Amino acid sequence: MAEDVFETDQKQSVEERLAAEALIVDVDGFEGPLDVLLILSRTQKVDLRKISILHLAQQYLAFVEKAKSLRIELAADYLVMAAWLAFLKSRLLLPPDPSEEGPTGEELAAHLAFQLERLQAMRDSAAKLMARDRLGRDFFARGLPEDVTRVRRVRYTATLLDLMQGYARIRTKDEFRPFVMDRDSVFTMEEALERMRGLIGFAGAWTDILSYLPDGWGNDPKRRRSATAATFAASLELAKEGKVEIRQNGTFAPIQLRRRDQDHA
Amino acid sequence: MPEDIETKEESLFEAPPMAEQERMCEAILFASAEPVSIKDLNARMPHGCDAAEALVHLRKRYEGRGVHLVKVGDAWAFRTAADLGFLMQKETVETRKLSRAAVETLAIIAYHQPVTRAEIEEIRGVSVSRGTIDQLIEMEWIRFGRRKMTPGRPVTFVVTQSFLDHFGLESARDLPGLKELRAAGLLENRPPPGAVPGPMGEDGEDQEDAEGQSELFED
Amino acid sequence: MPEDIETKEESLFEAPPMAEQERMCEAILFASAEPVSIKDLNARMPHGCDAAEALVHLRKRYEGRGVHLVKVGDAWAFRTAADLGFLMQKETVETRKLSRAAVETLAIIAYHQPVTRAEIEEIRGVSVSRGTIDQLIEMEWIRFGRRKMTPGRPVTFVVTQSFLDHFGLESARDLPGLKELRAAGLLENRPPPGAVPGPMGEDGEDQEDAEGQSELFED
Repeated sequence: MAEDVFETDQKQSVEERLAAEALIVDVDGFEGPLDVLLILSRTQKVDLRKISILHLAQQYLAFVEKAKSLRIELAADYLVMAAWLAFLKSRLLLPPDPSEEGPTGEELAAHLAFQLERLQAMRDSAAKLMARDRLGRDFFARGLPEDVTRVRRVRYTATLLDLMQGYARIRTKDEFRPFVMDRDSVFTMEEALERMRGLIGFAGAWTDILSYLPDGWGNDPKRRRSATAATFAASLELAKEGKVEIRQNGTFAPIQLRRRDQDHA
Repeated sequence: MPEDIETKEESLFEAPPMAEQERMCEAILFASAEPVSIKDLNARMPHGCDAAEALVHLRKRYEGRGVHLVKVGDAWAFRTAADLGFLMQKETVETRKLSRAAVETLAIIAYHQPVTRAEIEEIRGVSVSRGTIDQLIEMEWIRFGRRKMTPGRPVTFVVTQSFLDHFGLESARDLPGLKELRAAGLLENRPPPGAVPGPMGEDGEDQEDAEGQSELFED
Repeated sequence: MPEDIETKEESLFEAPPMAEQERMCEAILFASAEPVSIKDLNARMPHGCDAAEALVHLRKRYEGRGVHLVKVGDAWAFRTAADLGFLMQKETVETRKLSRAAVETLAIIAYHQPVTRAEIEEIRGVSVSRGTIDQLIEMEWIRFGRRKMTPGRPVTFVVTQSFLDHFGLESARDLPGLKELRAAGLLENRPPPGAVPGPMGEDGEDQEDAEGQSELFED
């Protein structure tokens, strides 16, 4: 049987080799040396557990020889296996040398038998698995599933205290300070200008104008906004006076300034 | 599998028992991507089957269950029982504080009802966005009152029973007046804009303020 | 809608009767094409429900029907009875034909999981092409498991819930012939005595394996 497989395979392989100009081709249809061994083992027509590994090794070596004589290039795996089986064969044939280290021929043969049995077991299991009733072929899922709709609801709440404070806020505005501007959070351009005139002498290198914000004005958004606007306006004023140069590399990029030396003016 | 073929071949001569036909209808209707007509059911079931009768039994079997067999046009399908529809949606409720603009508008309506939009704006000193009014109406805290008998006959707003229920008030008249607010300490500290003292906290304020501001630009 | 909320709120104090819980599981599972975990069922049902118990009743109710309640990993799903597959030509999905290498690789992963690529190669005696693994991952039949605690910390492969669903398995423990294979010692990772050629047996991940397997099959 192995011979048959081999005969048909080698024809294909030769054609393939010629066509592809490949030096090495896998023997078509075989899934590696272990697979070849498994197929060869079937000619022994015995339980895999009782297989003669010695006989199998001989069969495999014959297979490789024949491939060589037909000038079929075998993949390296096959040749490595052939070499190893030749070694195993010699181990099995010669009486064990007690001085020699390492596993005995029988141990090696037993492991190979185990590997073959395991591969065969996995193949049988794969077949059983694929033969099971299968989803989409033998049994079916719901054809008309209803999706779970996700509803996100926002519920707004307020307490009576919120309400009264809100009202108080409006009424207070009227009662006590109808036109008073709250200046706590306002930094004026005049203040910024005064601050910057003191600092500008040290600005030899390009510096982000944000570094000129007064201390304590950088965290609160309102104060930062006001201070930034004032500082920017003051910088423009200083530029107009020829005291500084301003640059910005792109939209929203940091705005930088440096002192303009009078001699360049 | 061989049994199936036998069943099929037998069925050329004799229809399967009704219980079996019921199972078949059940499976087909379950797996089908759309409602199936009796004609199609009969075409798919072995020769001699009577889908119409099988469906009568099947429908009965699903009575009171979590899914029902329903007729859709001239076809049939399984559908979730109407009373279990709530299981088909995942609801997430997010509680958010009402914006400052909405709180103030609501407060004005509560204290001054019935009040027109123009009056609200006059009291608040800023325009009131349509969104704010709509939101309060949707929450069922305010509703339209009678039109004012002034030129243009503007609509007025009043608070609702839900409003009173929510805030634990018998009537809007129970809302504390200015004097009481002051006595309660609510008017004593002049609240600078953006930093209301007390339980409202300071963290929420910035974004509330932004909202209040955006209201100005919204419409 | 207000009724639903009431129902839900009531349930904080008392779970609905078991018959009602059964209906709810039935509705949720009918509505989903994918298996739904007990955790998800409990999350969607009113507070205090016990989906696990409801499912026991529900499964019994559908015994012998055209549609069955099946367990898939730790999730549940309704599936049509396999003996009625012949009625479903219309619904049949053409599954891509898997190569022999892919089928074998899949079986090895299922029976030996969690398993490294090197171990798969050792068992097959040939290197595993990337395409094979990719295809199985794409089909959602395998996924990456935990890395092995051996040198190089290689990734492992395990089968997925979709795999169990597709092959009608409650769990990986129910793989056909698993017990016999284990009894015969064929699922052990036996260290090769000395050097064995080829892609087999290059790494010694053996001591780890017993542990890895038990993790999957015994809990």
